[in-house]
Formats: sequence, structure tokens, C-alpha cells
Amino acid sequence: MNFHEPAIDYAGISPIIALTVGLCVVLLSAVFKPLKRGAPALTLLTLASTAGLLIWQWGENKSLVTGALRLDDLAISISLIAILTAGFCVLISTRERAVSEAGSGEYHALLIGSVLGMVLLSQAQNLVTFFVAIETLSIPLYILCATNLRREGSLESGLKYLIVGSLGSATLLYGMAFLYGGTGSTGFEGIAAGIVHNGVLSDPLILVGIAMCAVGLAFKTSIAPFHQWTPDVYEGAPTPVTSFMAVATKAAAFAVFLRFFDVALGPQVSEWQPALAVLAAISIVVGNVGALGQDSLKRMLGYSGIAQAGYMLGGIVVASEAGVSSLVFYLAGYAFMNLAAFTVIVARERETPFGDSIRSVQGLGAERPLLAWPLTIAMLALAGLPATVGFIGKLYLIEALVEGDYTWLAVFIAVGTMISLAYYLRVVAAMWMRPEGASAPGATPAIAGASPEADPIDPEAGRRWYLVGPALLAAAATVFFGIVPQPLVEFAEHAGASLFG
Amino acid sequence: MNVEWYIVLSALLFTTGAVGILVRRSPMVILLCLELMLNAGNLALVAFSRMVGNQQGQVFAIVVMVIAACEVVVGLGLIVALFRRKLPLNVDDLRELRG
Amino acid sequence: MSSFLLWTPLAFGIVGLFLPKRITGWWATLGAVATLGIAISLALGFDSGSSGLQYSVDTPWISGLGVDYSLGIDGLNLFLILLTAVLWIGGIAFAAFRQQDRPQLFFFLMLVAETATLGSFLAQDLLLFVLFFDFMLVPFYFLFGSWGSDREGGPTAAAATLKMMIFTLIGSLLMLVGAIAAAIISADGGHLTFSIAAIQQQGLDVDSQRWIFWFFAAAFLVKMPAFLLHGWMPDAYRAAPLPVLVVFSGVLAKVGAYGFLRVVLPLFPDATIEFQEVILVIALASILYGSVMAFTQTNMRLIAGYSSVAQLGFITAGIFALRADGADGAILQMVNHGLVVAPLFIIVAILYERTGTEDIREVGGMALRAPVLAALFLIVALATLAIPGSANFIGEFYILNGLFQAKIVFAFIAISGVAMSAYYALRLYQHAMHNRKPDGIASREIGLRDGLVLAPLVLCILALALYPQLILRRTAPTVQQTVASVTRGSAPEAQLASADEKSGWTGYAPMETP
Amino acid sequence: MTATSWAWLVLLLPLLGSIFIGLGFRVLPAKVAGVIGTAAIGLAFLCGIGALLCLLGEDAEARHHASSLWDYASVAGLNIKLGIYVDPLSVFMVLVVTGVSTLIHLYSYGYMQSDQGYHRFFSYLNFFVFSMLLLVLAGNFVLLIVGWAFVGFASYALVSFWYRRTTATRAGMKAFVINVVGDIGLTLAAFLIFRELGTFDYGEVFAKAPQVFHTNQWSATAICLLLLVGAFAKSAQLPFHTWLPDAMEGPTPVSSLIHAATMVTAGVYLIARTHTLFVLAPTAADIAAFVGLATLLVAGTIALVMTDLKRAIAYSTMSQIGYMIMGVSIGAYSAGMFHLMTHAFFKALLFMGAGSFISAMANKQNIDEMSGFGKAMRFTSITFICGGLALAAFPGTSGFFSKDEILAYAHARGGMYDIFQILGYFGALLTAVYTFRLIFRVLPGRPCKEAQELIDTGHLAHETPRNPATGEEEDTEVGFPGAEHHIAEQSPPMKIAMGVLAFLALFAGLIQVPGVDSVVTSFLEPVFADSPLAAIEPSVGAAWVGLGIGAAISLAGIGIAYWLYVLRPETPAALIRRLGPLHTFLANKWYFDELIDILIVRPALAIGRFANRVFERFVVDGLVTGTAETVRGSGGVVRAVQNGFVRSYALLLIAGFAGLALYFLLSSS
Repeated sequence: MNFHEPAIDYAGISPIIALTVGLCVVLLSAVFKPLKRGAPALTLLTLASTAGLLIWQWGENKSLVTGALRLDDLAISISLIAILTAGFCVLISTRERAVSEAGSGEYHALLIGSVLGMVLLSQAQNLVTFFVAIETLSIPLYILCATNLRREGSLESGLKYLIVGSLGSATLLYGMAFLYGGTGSTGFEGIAAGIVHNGVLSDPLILVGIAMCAVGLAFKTSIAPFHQWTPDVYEGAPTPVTSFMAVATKAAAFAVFLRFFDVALGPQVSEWQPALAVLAAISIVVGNVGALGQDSLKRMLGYSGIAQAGYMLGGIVVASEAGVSSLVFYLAGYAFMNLAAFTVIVARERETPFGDSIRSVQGLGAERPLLAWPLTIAMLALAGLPATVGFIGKLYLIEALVEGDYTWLAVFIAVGTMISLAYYLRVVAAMWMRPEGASAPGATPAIAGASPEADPIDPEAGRRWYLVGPALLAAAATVFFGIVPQPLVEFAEHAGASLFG
Repeated sequence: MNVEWYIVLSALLFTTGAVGILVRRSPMVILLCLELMLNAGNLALVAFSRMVGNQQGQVFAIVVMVIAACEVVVGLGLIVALFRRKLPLNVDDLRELRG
Repeated sequence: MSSFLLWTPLAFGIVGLFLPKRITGWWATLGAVATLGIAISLALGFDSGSSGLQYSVDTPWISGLGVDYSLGIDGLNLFLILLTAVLWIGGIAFAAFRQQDRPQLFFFLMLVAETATLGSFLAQDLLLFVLFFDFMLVPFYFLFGSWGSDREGGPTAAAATLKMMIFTLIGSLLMLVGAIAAAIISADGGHLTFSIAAIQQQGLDVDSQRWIFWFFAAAFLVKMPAFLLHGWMPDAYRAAPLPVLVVFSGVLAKVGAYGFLRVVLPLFPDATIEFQEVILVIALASILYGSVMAFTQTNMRLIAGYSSVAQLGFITAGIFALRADGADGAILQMVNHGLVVAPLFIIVAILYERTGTEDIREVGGMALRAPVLAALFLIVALATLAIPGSANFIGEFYILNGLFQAKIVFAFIAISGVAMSAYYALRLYQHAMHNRKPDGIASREIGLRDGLVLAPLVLCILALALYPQLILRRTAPTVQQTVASVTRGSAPEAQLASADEKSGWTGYAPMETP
Repeated sequence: MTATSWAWLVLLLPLLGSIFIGLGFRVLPAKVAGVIGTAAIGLAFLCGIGALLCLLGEDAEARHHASSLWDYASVAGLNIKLGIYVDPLSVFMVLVVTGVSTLIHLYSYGYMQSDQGYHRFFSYLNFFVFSMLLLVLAGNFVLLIVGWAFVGFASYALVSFWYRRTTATRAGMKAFVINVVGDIGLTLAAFLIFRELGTFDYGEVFAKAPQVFHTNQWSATAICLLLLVGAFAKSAQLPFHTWLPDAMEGPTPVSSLIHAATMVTAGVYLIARTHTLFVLAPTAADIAAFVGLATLLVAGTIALVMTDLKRAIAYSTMSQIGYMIMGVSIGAYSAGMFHLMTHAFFKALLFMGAGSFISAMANKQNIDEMSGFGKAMRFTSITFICGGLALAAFPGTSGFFSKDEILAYAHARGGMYDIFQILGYFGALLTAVYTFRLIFRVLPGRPCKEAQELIDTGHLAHETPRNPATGEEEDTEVGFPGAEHHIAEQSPPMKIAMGVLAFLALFAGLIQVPGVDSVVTSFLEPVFADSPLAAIEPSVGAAWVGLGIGAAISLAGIGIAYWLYVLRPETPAALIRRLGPLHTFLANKWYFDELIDILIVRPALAIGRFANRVFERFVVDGLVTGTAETVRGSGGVVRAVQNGFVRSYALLLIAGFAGLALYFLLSSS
């Protein structure tokens, strides 16, 4: 009897291998005393090597593991964004309370695990890998959210995220089951073929399946009305984790969103386009109005994230190459802006008693210009003002939308952006201008800071290289790509081409 | 006897789980309900794989079981942590984060 | 060359950030002067005969999105650029003479603002225009908010400024959508480009013209601001620091009017014709309402502010007369208005320093010890009310003549604004300078340094009063072409009524004449 | 040198004078400034003579020249040059303006001596002359408007010259705004002319008009009516006259130069200048004539009761301008211009005299308080009487010939135009009465306090001057003549000025005596050659009949005045008691101010208040805040839903899913 060993494209899966190895090493490092301190370094090393391998694979377009995964520029670009974010997260987690609480090794191991999930997710082109990846991504996050054991909010956010998240995944799974039932395949191409084959426009199985999958994905990308976990979890989780969640999760989830809808459900585009468009509109409205008058910066960014997700969904709605590229571009830009913002918030959380309240940044412009500038740039970029990557991103999205005959959604984006100014600029005003009558410093400090188990204050935090550095870096990137967007545009165009080429 | 029955059953399971999440306050029970929903998915998968006649569904189901297990573990871990912090084991009392 | 002009202020601004507090002001002034120098050298080399673009730069910027970095100067923007350069010197120098808090930042932002403004005038790529148009607001947001003054009982500077930002960005963002739509529709699947010339050449279908027209109009009318859309103006003007207000009301309002000429007329000719009367009605409303408000206000800033509303109404009316003379007058008037409103605010600042109030009821009799100041103020006031013999008069004369020949009824209504302007301008002057001096007010002569800021501006006014042709001759060819792009080449001479072909009192749209 | 280059010099000199004095206000000694100012105008007058000689050197038809410096604003079919138009009419005006101005400058040189604002005064005064000359020399309608507005501004500046007087500043504002209304009329007329004829240039307009317009064509009429708005506003004709009496707030030389001799007659000049158009629009011309007539009667009646010396003379000015407007409108062009000239002489003179009296009275202008100045100020009194005689058209004086020429022409034109002659004579009666009312009230009788002091000491120390209108104390700081100042009459320059004018007032009429000579008519003849009306000429006999009637009426008037105010000084009071309502009506100037106040001022202010208090706050601001509130409110909703109950989150999620599923199922089936 003879044995055919499966043909394994080691080059293709090398990033995944690297991450897995790194995961084990970091986890073990927690056991060996000498390595205890090295966990962050090891993590960065892992991420770096993975990134290297991914870049090495740039331009490839092949399916791996008998069609379970697909390695193409879309996957790579998204994975890179996720890894970049993780890198930042590692840096700004230094001296973070949560890390010591959870144990450095475990914390970072979980982080890598989540990244692994994202890399997988961005490549998934099969329901099984899709589901596995999405859970590999989520479960570590549930824990990470709760790592700051001392803080009630942290645990609460963890549990909430877990419950609602599992509900989401359950729905997703059930939807997958229906799709499988309707098309008899778990592979994306297979599903597409199946849909075409039994000419389904009326097959309730598939339709409900699509609906459920949409819900599951919308949940992960925090699209209204499946957004409600976002503000709570963002606020409760340790800020570095929040930053990681806010950017990387969105990126990965949007990647599979793209792949799933544009590849698997491509044939039914006319069915789901309007639905998604409406969802996008809803979340633009909900996110923007919800963010108004929020005193907690993290919460505010949570809502703004909902709105931004609404903008990005536009890129999927149009189901075109331009749509994909614009989405990828926006995600990349979004990463820079958010990282800059969150880094500053971390710094202020540590050096003021106000936690993440807007009061923590009052007068920042005079006190810590090196932090004020990044936050300012981030806010202006999120508001989509020119000379930042945010403007180009919006421009790109709107172009895609108009081309795809969804001009009304573009107008929605415009209006949403206008509302968003109200809360983004409020932060800027707090930093540079006299306080508004509304949020003048009062007696009671913000909830986050007030609770008895408040994190210890580090008055020097605002000067630490590992905080100022990333902040400045992200801000610089935000401005740079706002003025010289061409490279990023090409990067995004590759991603788009890989899906539609 | 055809596939519909299985689907109906799984649908019932799913709804039971969903309703359970909506009505029960104890995180434990809620976890149980989540399990229920996931297993409803499993049942559907298996049934469908019989229907369409390939094994992908069954493989999927097995994978899902593993994942479900992980979820429960994490969930229980969190509940323990809450208990350690003397926090009420009642999801309705966990609403410091809101607005 | 023109990108040299564009980036000089920014360069100076960035360097200024790292200079010691004392000299940043002077450095910034130097930067502004340098910019003016470049602008003048450009103007000298300008071929007044041609209607085409000169000193144009055109290189792809974001080729992926079809956005080009293309600048150029022609009759439409030449003098607005000069105006910008001149007024910025005024504003910066005036500020440099005074103690500023966080000076490096202040002057940096001022110069950034200048670059942004120049950019929006120079841009020949639709998207680049939109970009600069939106970006202009950012520096002013900080300048108003951080250096502005809160008003007891009213909103804080920050709040007032936020209002302004949101209000003005409504239009701007819609404009962004409109611009992209215009490019894509006109490209029609072909190579996507935002070059204004290219889009104009390819043309748009009437239906899309209709809605895109309004997206742009919204942006421009808010910026001016026009009647009903001026809600942001009073608070922002009260809050703004005066040196900044000098350039803000002197130049930024014009960008809106300029946008109509640069973008709307060439790109959406059919819509322009269709909505001519609607816009004219808005313009008239601005004229009347602005004037009425101006003579009921007691705050000097607001008198100037509302008078600008009225003036911008005139300018808009001139443009939408859709005749060469009207548009010529509009451009001339843009420059004139910039040149009068800027010194007006400087004078308000000077008076404030002497009296500690901006309420005309609480000042008076300043002329007693300050004859020179009074004289300068008098000239400015007379120019503001467009007394015949001033360039402002020629501007209004051209505008109203264009309107008269195109839509006679509108002209009759519009001209009533002239009478009211006479009243509020003189009222401002008299209350400040004449009558008895209230006690506790120091009437001091204008200082030499402020004189250095104010006198040149007044000299510009006088020079233009003697020779408005200077501007008219250079703008005419381009304007002619722009208007022709709407009126389908029927030159205004063709509409120029001669005994036989003319219609009755109801007036006629110029394009209807053979 | 050609006529035009002389004309340019005429324009240049006053401008230079004004600028020079204005800039030198710190360095130049007061006297020098005065000298420069006067000299500038004097030289301008000489240049005017130069231009005149040049014109006389040519044959009649060729006596019009256009000249331009540079393109002022000519693109897009509008061709506006900085150009002047020299013909007998403009030269005539130049001579009158510069001539009278020179004398008045001379007068001011003495009169304003004790005034701190000496430089400012002369700078303004020269600027005024420049503007007036620009007005008369302008070669196209745009420049005409420029000059028109400049004189308006100069008038404003000089009326509110004592700018610490609230009454003065208010009066200045009133004058200016009403004049701007006039400017607007002119501007619209210019637009219409351009619309119809395609040019602003005098030459072309007057050449084209007859071909383009047929008689009484609507557009021609419209143009003329719009022109009339300008003319009436400037010449204080009904209903735009209310600013003129208030303008008396200015220093007296200003009243005499601007509000008697020159500026207010611009309307007459305008009609004469554009007579070509008026010939094409007889309706408009008649309207103008009737307005002139109405004004001359209304003003005359008011002048009868005015107790304020200067205001009384001001009303008489209005009424005299009424004659001129009437004249040039019905076609008595040269007669109108002739009256313009003579009026300039005697009215300027009257104001000078009044000025002296008033300064002697420490700015009290009320004639009830004056008496006996005949003895106190002999020279002034004599010249004042000369002026009075001319104004009252005493036989042989200048006013006698000029006024009656107009009326004679009206008769010659015949038909309904006889009305003008008859009512004109009635006006003449009024004129004679009110003129000598003033004289008899001020000069004879027992000297009043001030007069007595003058007789005793020859110089008097005033109590601090007070503003007659408000009674507030004048602050001499702004250059208001201080308590300690000498009676202006003593200074020789003033005497010279008044003497010359007195001479002219008496004898200037002799240059145009029916049947004897007709200097003015023959000089202006080429200008008006194109008008059919110019051909109409009253026969010498008719003219002399007219003169006879005129003489009779003027003597009668003087007689009545004598009877009323000298023989029976108590009768006026009795009359007032008898005709109470009428008197109040006249004393309140026919309530024109109140009318305008109700019709225009109040509504405008009401609208303003409404816009400010209601519209701005509730509509404009409401628009903003309303939107903002709505958005914020919806934000509240979102945050309310975000209630922290994880189970409700789950519910929303499931609901959302249900909705989505439903959508798919429905949309597909």
C-alpha cells in the first residue's frame, strides 16, 4: 500500500506557521523565569518575522490547504494591517496594568493568537476556516478585554463581549449551515457555483443563510444595529486592547466580509446590495449621533468606529474592484489615525486621574504638545479633513460609491462626516482652546479613574518613548499618506485587483 | 422521513437558545443557551450533509464542537473571575458601562 | 513658478515654528512680503491680452484617483491672489506689532492659512480646489478658537468657531461629492480626470448638472455667506481675533464667489441658466437683508460683517447676470471689497484699543485728536459705500449695469442697497469719529506702526479709484470666455441693446438674444 | 493753448489746492493755507477766462471739444474714459462757479479766522470747487455721476464741519443720504441710456438720441424722469428738499457757496445739459417745470414765516431754483442760466451778510431777537440791502432782468405755459415780501443788546456760544468760533468780497437787457441750437411789458413788507392770531419732514428692528440651533437604547437579524 503525502505549500502557510510557533514560544516564555521579561520582545520578533514572510509572499495569488485558504494581496495587505496594529499594541501595553495582572506571557500569547485568527480570517475561503478563524480571533479577545481583573468594567466588558459575541457567532454558524444546505458546499467558489446552479433567487434556505451570515459579520465589524457591544467593550477593555480591537478586528472582519460577499455571494449581488447599503446608512447615523456629547474618549471612538464602519461598508456595497481598494485604503488609514488617538489616550490615562475622560486632554496643547499634535491630527483625520489620509480615504470611498451608482450613500457619508465634526473637534477644542461651558472641569473625576481600584498614576507617562514614539509615528504616517497617498493607493489597488483581477 | 424534521428540530433548539439568552439573567444559563444554539447549528450541519451527501458538513460539525468547548471554557473563566471579585452573577447588574 | 508662490508662506511658517518668540512675528511678516513679491513678479509677467492659463503647473498627484497637482493663473484669479498676498501682510504685520500668546503657533497658522487660500485660488484641478477649499478652514478654526475672545452671555470662541466649521463644511463636503460625481460622469467610463478644463470639455448631461450645481452652490453660498446661510457669521465674527478677521473676511468670502466663476459657470452652464433667477433672488435677499442688518447693528464688527453679506450679494448678482460686464464688475468688486473691509477691521481694532469697546453707541468724537486716523477712516468709509469715483463704484456700476441689461427688475431692487450702504457706512464713521466724545475715552492719534499697516491699504484703494482699468483690462478676456461658456459664445455686445432688438421692462435672459 | 487744456487746468488747480492744504495741515500756518486755497480758485477762474477766450476765438458751430486723459474703465462694451466736454455751457458754469467761489474763499479767509479747523475748512472748500467743476466739465455720464457724488460728499463734509454739533452731523447725514438717492437716479438713467444708446458719452448720446427715440417714447421719458430724480435731490426741489434748510448747520460761507450759489444749481445745469433728451420727452419736461413751479411757491410761503435768518434765506434759495428749473424745462435755457448766474451773486451776498449778523449775535439766528443792525454794521447792512433788492427783483437790479426773462419766455411759449408766468409773478410778490421782511426786521429799529454793544465798543465779548437748535454749549475745541472773537466784518477781505458781489448783484443784469444786449443768450446760443424751443423768443415789446409788471409787483411786495413790518409792526402778530392754522402749517414747512419720516424712515427702521430682533434670532439662528438640537436629541435616543443591559443588546441583535431575513425573503419572492 502506498501513501501520497499531500502537497503542502510551505511558503504559502509560512506566516501562519511563524505565528503559531511564536505563540507557543511566548506562552512558554511565561514559564521560564529568565524569559519572563522577554515576552514583548519575542512577540515583536514574531510579528516582524510574520510580516517579513507576508511581504515575501506579496503578489502571490494561490489557494492553500486544498482550497481552505487563499493567499492573495487582499489577505496579505489586511494581515499586514493587523500585524502593524498588534505591534503598536505591544508597544503601548508596556507597563500596562492589565499586562501585569494577566501575566506578560499570557497577555502577549493571547494577542498573537488573535492575530493568528486574523491572518487566517483574511485568507479564509471556506466556511469551516472562516468560522474557525473568526473564533480564533474572538476568543482571545474576550479574555484580553477582561485582563484588567481589578477593574469591574474590564470584566463586565469581557463577559458582555463574550455573550453577545457568541450569540453573533452562533447566528453566523447557523447561517453557514443553511448556506451549506442550500448549495451543498462549504467552499466559497462552491457556494457561488451552487447558487448559480440551483438558480436560487427564491431559495429561502440560502436567503436566510445570507441574512444570518450578514448579521454575524456585521456584528464583528460593529455595523448598526449589531453595534451595541462596541461602545461598552471599547470603554471597558484595557485601552491597548481596545486600540487593537478597534483596528485589527475591523480589518480582518472586513476582509472576510469582502471575500464572502464578493466571491461566495457574488451571483446574488443585486439581492444584498441594497440591504447592506441601508445598514451602512443606519450605522453612519447611529454612530455619529451616538458619539455626540460623550465624555469618555474611548466610548466616543467606539461610536465613531461604528460610523466609520458604516463608511467602509460602502466599499463592499458597490461590489467592485474600486470598492475593495477603497476599503483597504481606508482601513490602512483608519489604522494610523486610531492608533495615534488611542496611544495618546493611554498616555493620559496613566498620567492624569481622569482616566479616558475628555478632561484628561484638557490644555494638552500647552502641557504636552508632543501628545497634543498626534491626537489633533488623528481627530482631524477621522473627521476627514484635507491634508490627512482621512480625506483621501473618504475621497476614494466616495469615488467608488459614485461609480457604483450609490451616490446617495456618498451624500450620507458627507452628512455623517459633518455631524462627526461636532465631537472630533470638541476634543481638539479641549486640547487647544478654553474649555466650553459644558465640559468645564468639575469636581468628580471620570468613572474610569474614580473607582477605588484606579490604576496608579505615572506622571511621566506623557514622556515615555514607547508612548510618544508610536503616537508621533502614527500621526506622521497619517499626514504623510494624506500628502503623498500614491504608495498607499497602489497598495490598495493590488488588493482590489487580487479579488477581481 | 425527510430532512425537514431535522431542520425544524434544530430551528427549535436555536430559538430555545435565543429565547433563553433573552429571558435568563444568570451568566451560567446564558452560556448553556449559547451552547444550545451552537449545537442547533451542528445538528443542521449534519442533517444537511446527509441531504447533500458529502462529508464537509460533518467535519464542520466536529470542528464546531471543539470551538464551542473553548468558548465555554473562556466563559466559565470569566464567571469565576467575576465571582472572585464578589460581583453579582447576574448580567442585569453588570451595567456600569452604558450610554 | 506658481507652486513657488503657493508654498512660500508654508515654508516660512514651518521655519517660524522654531524661531524665538520675539522675532517670529517679523519672520512671518517677511514671509508674507516675500509672497507678495512673488505674486507681483507673476503679475508683471502676466500677459493681459490672453484669456488662457499662465504659469500653469500640471503633474499627476494621485494618478490612481485621477487627481492632478495643477495650478495656473488667469484673469479670474490674478488679482485675487494679489489681494490675498496684500491683506495677509496687513493682518500679520498688524498682529506682529502686538503681544500674541503662543506667537510661533499663531503665525504658523496664519501662514498655513495663506497657503491654503492661495491654493484654492490657484488650483486648476477640481479636486485640488475642493481640497484647499476645505483645508482653508482648519487654520482658521484654530486661530478663531484659540486666540478668539469669548463673549459673556454668548457662546465661547470655541463654540462659535465649531458652529462656523460645521456650517461651512456642510457645503464643502457636499461639494466634494459633487466634484467627484462631475468627474466620473463626465469621464463616463473613460480615463478619470478632475482637470477642470477636461471636465468642461467633455461636458455633463443636464440632469446631473442640476443636482451637482446645487452641491457646489451650497458650498459657495455658505462661505460668502449668503442670506439665510449666514447663521455662523455673527458669532464667528464676534469671537474672531481682529488681525485674523482682517484676512478672513477680506479674502475667504471671495473664494466662494470666485468658485462660481471658476467652477460653476464653466462646468454647469445649463444648470446655471436654469437657476440664474433663483441665485439672483438669493443675491438680492443678501443685499437687502445685509444692508438692513448693517444699519441696525451697534457692534462695529457686525456692521462690517453684514455689509460684507450685502457686498457679496452684489458680487453674486454680478456673476449671475451672466454678462461679461457684470462678471468683470464682480471680480473688481471682490478685490475692492477685500481692500476696504480689511482696513475697516484694522480700524475697529485700533478704536478698540483706545476705547475698550466695539459698540458704536459708546464711542465718538475720536476725530478730535486723531485727524489722520479720521481721514483714513473717512476714505475707507466712503469706499465702503462705493461713492462714485471709487473703484468700488465702478465695480458696482459694472455689476448693476450687467444686471440692468440682463434682468432689469432685479437691478432696480438691487440698487436700493446702495442707498442703505451710504447710510450704514456713514453711520459707522460718524458714531466713531464725530459728535461729542464720551468721558473716559482716550482719543489718540494712530501710531506710526499701525499707520504703516493701514496707509498702504488706503493707498491701494486710492490707486484703484484712479485707475480701475488696471484690473478690468486684465480680467476681461478670461471673464469674457467664462461667460461665453455659459451664454454659448453670444458676446455681451450682441445683447447690447440697440434701437431695434430689445424686449420690454420685464428683462430677458441674455442667452435668449440671437 | 486750447480750451480743453485750460479746462484741465481749471480742474487741476482746486484739486491740488485741496490736497496740498490737507496734507500740510500740521506745517502750514493758517493764513498761508487760506491764501493757497483762495489763490487756487482764483487761478482756476483765470484759466476759465482762458478757456472762454479760446472758445470765442472759434466760430459758433465749432465751440465744443471733448478731451480725455485715460481709459477709466472700459471693457465689455462699456467705454468709460476720463474725459471732459468743453462748450459754452460748461465754460459759463465754470466761470460762475470759480468766480463766486473765489469771492467766497476771500470772505471765508476772514470769516473763519478764529476757527481751529481752518486747514480742514479750506481743504474741503477747494475739494468742493474741484468736484463742482468736475460735475460741469464731465464729458460722459459716469464722470458726471462722479462729480455729482463728490459735491454731495463735500456738502456733507462742510455741513457737518463743526462735527461736535450733533445737529450738524445729523444734518450732514440727511443731506448725504438724500443726495445718494439722487445719484441712484442718475445711475439708473445712465444704465437706461446705455441700454438704449450703447454709450455714456455726451457727444454720442446727444447725437444718437434724436435718431433712436421718437417723441415721448417710454424709454426717453423714463431716462428724463430718472435724471430729474438726480436734479431734484441736488437742487432741493420737492419732495427732496428737506435737507437744504437743515444744511444751514454748516458755517455760513458754506451755506453761501454750496447751498446758494453753486451746488444746488447743479440740477438746473443738468437739465440744460441734457435738454436734447428733454426735448424728446416733453412730458418729463413739463413735469419738471411744474415741480419747479410748486417748489417756488411752497418755499416762498414757508420763507414768509421762517424766523431763522439763514433758514429763511435757504427757502428763498429753493424758490429761486424753482424759477430756474421751470425756465430750463420749458425751454428758456439761456434765461434759466442767466438767473442761475445772477442768483449766485445776490444769494451769496445775502448769506454773507446773514453770516456777519449771526456771528455778531453769537450764533443766535432768530430774527425776532435782532434789530437795529443798520447802525451797528453799516457796510454789511448796505450790501445786505443790495442783495435784497436784487432778490426782490427791484427794477434795474440783476434779479429783475433774469427772473422776468424767464416769465416772459413762458408767456411767449403761450398755451398752458401762461400758468407759469402768472404764478411766477405771484412767487415774485412773495419773494419781495419775505426778502424785505428780513431786512426790515434786522436792520432798522432800536438796536438789540448785541447791536448796542457793537455801537458802543465796536467789539463785543460773547457769552459762550450755544447751539441754537439744541441749546448745548458749543465746544470751541473743534474750531467753533470761540467766545472771544472779533466781528468778522472788520476784516478787509470780507469787505472786498461783499463789495464786489454787491456791485454784481446790482448791475450784472445789464449784460442782458431785452432789446439792448443779450450777452448770455448769444454766448450759449450754439449749445441750445438743436432745440426747437430755443427759437422761441419773446418780442422786445412783450419782454418790456413783462418787465413793467415785474417792477410793479416787486415794488408792491416791498411796499407790503414796509407796511407790515415798519408802519404797523403789530399787524403780523394779529395776522398770525387770525390765521393760526395756516401759520402753524407754514411754520412746520408743510410737514414735509414728518411725511418723509412716516413714509420712509420709520418703516425702514421698523424693518431693521424686525430683522434684528425676530428674523435673525428665530429664523436664521433657529435654523442652526434647531438642526443642532434635533441631532443631539437623536443622539440621546441612541444612548438611551445603549442601556447597558446585555440582554437588550441581544434582543436588538436578534431583531435586526429578523428584519434582515424578512427583507431578503420578501425582496426575493
